[in-house]
Amino acid sequence: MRGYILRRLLLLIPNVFILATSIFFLMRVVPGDAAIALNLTGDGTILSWEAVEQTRENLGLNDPIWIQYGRWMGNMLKGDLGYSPLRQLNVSEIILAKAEVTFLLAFLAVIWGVLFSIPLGIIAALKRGSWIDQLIRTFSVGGLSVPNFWLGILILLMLVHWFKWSPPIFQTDFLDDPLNQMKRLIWPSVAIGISFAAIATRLIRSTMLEVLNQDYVRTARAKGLHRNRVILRHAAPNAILPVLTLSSLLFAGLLGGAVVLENLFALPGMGQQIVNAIGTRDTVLVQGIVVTLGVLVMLWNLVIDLLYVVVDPRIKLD
Amino acid sequence: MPLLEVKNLKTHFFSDDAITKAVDGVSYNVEAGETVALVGESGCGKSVSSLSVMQLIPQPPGKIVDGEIIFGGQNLLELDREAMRRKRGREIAMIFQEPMTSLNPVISIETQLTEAMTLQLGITPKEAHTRAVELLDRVGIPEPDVRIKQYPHVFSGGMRQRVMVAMALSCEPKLIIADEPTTALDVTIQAQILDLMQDLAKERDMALLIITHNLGVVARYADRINIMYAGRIIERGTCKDIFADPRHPYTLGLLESIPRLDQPKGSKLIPIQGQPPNLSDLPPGCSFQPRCRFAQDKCSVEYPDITDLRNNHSSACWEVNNFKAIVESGVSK
Amino acid sequence: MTSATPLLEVRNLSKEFPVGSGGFWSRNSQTIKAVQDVSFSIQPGETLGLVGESGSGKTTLGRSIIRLHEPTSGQILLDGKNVLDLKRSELQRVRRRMQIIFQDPYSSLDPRLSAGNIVGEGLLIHNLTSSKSEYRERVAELFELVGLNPIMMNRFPHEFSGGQRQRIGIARALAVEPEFIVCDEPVSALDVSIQAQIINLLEELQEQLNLAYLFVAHDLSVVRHISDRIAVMYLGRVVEIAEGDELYKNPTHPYTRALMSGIPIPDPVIEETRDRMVLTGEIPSPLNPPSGCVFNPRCPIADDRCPKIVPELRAVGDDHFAACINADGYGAVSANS
Amino acid sequence: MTTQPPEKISNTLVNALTRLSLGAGMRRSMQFSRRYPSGAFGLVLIVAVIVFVSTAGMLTPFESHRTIAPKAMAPFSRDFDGAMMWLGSDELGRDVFTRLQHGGRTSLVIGLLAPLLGTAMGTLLGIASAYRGGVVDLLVQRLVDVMISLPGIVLSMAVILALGFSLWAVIVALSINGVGGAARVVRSHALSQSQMEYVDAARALGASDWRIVLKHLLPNSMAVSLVLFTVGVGAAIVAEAGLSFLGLGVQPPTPSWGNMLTFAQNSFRFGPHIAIIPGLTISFVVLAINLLGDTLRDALDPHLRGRD
Repeated sequence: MRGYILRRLLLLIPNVFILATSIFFLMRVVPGDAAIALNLTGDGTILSWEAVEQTRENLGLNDPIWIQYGRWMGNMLKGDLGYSPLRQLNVSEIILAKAEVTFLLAFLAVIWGVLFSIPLGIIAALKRGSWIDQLIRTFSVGGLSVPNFWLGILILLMLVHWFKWSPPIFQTDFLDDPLNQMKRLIWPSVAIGISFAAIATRLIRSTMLEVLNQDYVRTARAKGLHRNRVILRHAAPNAILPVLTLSSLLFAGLLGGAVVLENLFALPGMGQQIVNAIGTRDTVLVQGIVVTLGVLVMLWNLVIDLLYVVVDPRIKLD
Repeated sequence: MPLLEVKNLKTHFFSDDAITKAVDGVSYNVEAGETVALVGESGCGKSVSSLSVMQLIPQPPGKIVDGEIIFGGQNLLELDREAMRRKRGREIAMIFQEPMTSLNPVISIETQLTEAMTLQLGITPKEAHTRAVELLDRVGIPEPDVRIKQYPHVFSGGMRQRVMVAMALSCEPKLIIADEPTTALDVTIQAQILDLMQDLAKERDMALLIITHNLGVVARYADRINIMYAGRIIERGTCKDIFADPRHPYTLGLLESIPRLDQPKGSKLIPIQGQPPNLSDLPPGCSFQPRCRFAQDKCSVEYPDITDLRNNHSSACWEVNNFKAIVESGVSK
Repeated sequence: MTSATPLLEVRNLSKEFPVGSGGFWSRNSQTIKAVQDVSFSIQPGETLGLVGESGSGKTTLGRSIIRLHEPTSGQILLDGKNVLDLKRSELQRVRRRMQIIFQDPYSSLDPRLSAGNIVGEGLLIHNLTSSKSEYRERVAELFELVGLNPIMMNRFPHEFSGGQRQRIGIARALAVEPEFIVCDEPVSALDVSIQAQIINLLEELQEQLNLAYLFVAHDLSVVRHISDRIAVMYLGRVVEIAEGDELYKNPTHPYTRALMSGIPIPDPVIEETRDRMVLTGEIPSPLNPPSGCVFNPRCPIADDRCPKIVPELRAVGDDHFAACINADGYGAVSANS
Repeated sequence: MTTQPPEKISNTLVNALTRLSLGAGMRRSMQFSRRYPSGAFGLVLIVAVIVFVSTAGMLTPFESHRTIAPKAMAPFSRDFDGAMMWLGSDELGRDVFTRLQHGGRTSLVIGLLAPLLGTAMGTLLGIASAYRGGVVDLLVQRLVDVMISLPGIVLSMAVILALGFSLWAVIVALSINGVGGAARVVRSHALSQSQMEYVDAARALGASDWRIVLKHLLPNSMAVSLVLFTVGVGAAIVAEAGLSFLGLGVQPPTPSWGNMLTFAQNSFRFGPHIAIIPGLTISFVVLAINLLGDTLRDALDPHLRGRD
């Protein structure tokens, strides 16, 4: 198992390398740079071109692009994602402080999705064709079609406008005060998780229908087992397994949802940072966040694969 | 009194556009301890008729619309769901065609083998475990105490079918229904499994109902045969009678159209022309009539009743009695 | 063997498949030795039956011969010329002479092409017709040749039954006028009553067009019915090869005997009196075949030499070869036991 | 006169009437809607939306970017000149109905072009990857791995940042979102297709690689690509809205459904209709497309057929 994990981690290296290289060169195309932004006066005019040029020289922006690339990649090997001159902070520090919220939002979205979809999907399959099935299917098509940020707006509207709810002030670490943190994250993560729940419900419903037609379910019935045991012990585990794969396919999308919803709910995560960074052309920070998000998704996929090894006896390492 | 008596069973499948009469008035019986075969091509309703006995057809779209299934003096169709559940596995067990998909991939062999015993026989898990190991040993699985802990995917097709046989035996049923039990297996493994099933049935005085399309298997293992075509039984009799003296053109056609190991190259096969009918759109009269070499006007008007000849040999053909003469005179369409 | 140059001769053909991902970091890369050192020949107009259970390599062998798989080593001689040495353009021409018919009547026809276009594809590829009307005429002829109504040319595969689809597959192969056809389990997916129709069709076509067949199947009864000679394969090797009647009457390799005895004959009177020989054990994985004679772990007459020696095919009768070191003494051993 | 049972007469009558009044095309669409009611519903909704956006400027006397009323007037209020504003005014006092029509044009153009580009690129990559194998496959696979490990919206943000904030930048950025997924799905589909015996048969007949790809693999992958495209349309409309909502998509004054929501987060200070109307519109359009996409998948994918 340990060898397998190590090998999988090694396999991440080329992917991270391609990702980092692509985003680095993409960001070189961006018109304007941090040196200009640093030398703006209050009304948005450039202080002086000499000063800009001086700043460029100081930041190493005048070096040949390969040198800049080499420097950034070299630093990344040390876990250093570069320096944001606009914020005067190390990108790694910024991200370390902000990654938790973004990850937690996406993670909670998966949790809500799983909690919703398993019972709904199974019930829909068992009651196929009934009004309950119709209702659940309507929910799942609808849930897929509603943009998560709009759902977030609606939730905010209802909570703040009609129920006079105010979000708790965010200032603690998750571990210090999980309850406060949860209160803050619960609604945005629900808004993100709805789409996952909708897709997972459909998936579970259709796999459950398929599984119910499988030979081994017939075998279980032929043994004279009780209906509940047939459904819960023989059919359901096989129908639920694919949700793991789904969570790894959709995790990137859920992180994307978190990025948007952070901006709506004013949560200090990577989403807020990247929108700010784009607004100020802080390309180093954009690079850092993009790479971090990619690595998060790749690690999540690894975790899911490992989980499969644990829950599905058919999957062996190698 | 026979152990199992199926009387005029009709199982139909309903869809928006059509009614598929998968089983349409089938009667047969199985005496205690004997081996009976239900023979036919794919789609003739033989599997549905056996699943109907167990009441395992998917409902809907399937429905048993008529008939009686009398097992040990009781009409199974009149039992409530709970009572029927208690019969399954305990008194009638079943073995299916696809050993690769008939076992649950995420549950250990041990659980799958013992769960019925603890439930149906009311024994403790520990006793069930001991019995399961004995059973695996009996069906020829090496190192049963080790392999019982494993999951189905590490077993080969033949080994899984042995596990299925062990599972079917576990509650000592009076009847085992085997639906194409060896079709998915290799020839040398087929022989192993069928011999094993036959030995075990003799040893424990169980009746065996084999559903198959393979006439060779029937000739080797069955005492009595029922031949099905398009949802009905068209001929039945003892194994020897059917092979030596077929009285239905379909039976004759089957025997003439299969290549035999003991016949040299060049021996002529006489195929049955056309193809099996669509069960939701049967031809008028006798279902076999459009493909029958000897069909007459009468055949496309009315379905012939199944008629007894002698020694429980019966056939559903208008010409049962002078069948031989017709075949010899070579009348053809 | 008999007569002049055979149409097709296979010499020491082997085919290995790598298993596993094959990417870097994947340890213990293994190979499946699907076909090992197989040799035989086929005369024009002759049928060689190739029989074996799953994992015997019979399908791989058939496909390697027409180069759907690239053989690992060995020679395939068509009219004495090694097909494996051919350049791409020359291979094209040879492709016309060797065709294949598949087992699965569903996946072997492109669902998006009409039956007529499926049958006519070979005509287009090899420019065998000069005009649109000649093309249609030729396709219609091929339809009639395999017993299909040319009216059905514009229908799509899903509108045909399994037997009819198999006829379309046969017509497709015949379109390029081959001399040799690999029949890869052509009837095993069909219903009992349809099988005979296709077998008879194949026999009629052979007579009419002087075709040579390599008839690959797992069902020895079918193979015996259609073949002049029969090769029996087990775990990638040919263990016995002989003329059909000879093989049936004097099976020499213990595996051949077991295979035959495993096949029930549809006649209860014969079945009652037949000698039975039921093998123990399972077919080993081709990933990890037994050493020496591949059959030795299941063989009732194996002795301590068998795990060490790989037996060669050698003559045991008239045009009858078997790969078993105990083949001669078989009668004596089985009489003792 | 011969007598006929009444239901038979009525059936004949109905049949004759159907034939006379509806014609063959109509009958086929009737069949379609009976078989796939939700797909038909989606189709009707989509047609309605297309009519809605193509009548922009015809139904209202307003211009999309001109302030004509006080801020955030409720639906059915009147502008300065007393003209009726069916859906009220927005946070800058512009007519919401007019903006919805004009914004729909932008959103639909993006919603169609982006997935068209993306699916086409993905399909080509996928087929090339599946059929060429080897190094091409390995490279494409790695690239796809990387693409799908990034949240689409973040990838789009980065691309837009690089290309500048124009309509075309948005389209290109959103098209890239679909490439990875499409390439992966088409690749696996084409792989399974190329293992089908009909491909072997073509090879045995001597068909060239090009012939196999063009005549067999591509036509058999089109159904998959079509389904991917429909799914992509919905996704692109939502993604455009998300980007615009963050101020990174279509830039004012060009209206889009997304940027109509930019200030919606503060709309509880103004009026909820500013947030609800464009969001509801997006949801309905995406719902319609999803329903149609589902139906297409059912109708085109034989594996899913009959499973609903």
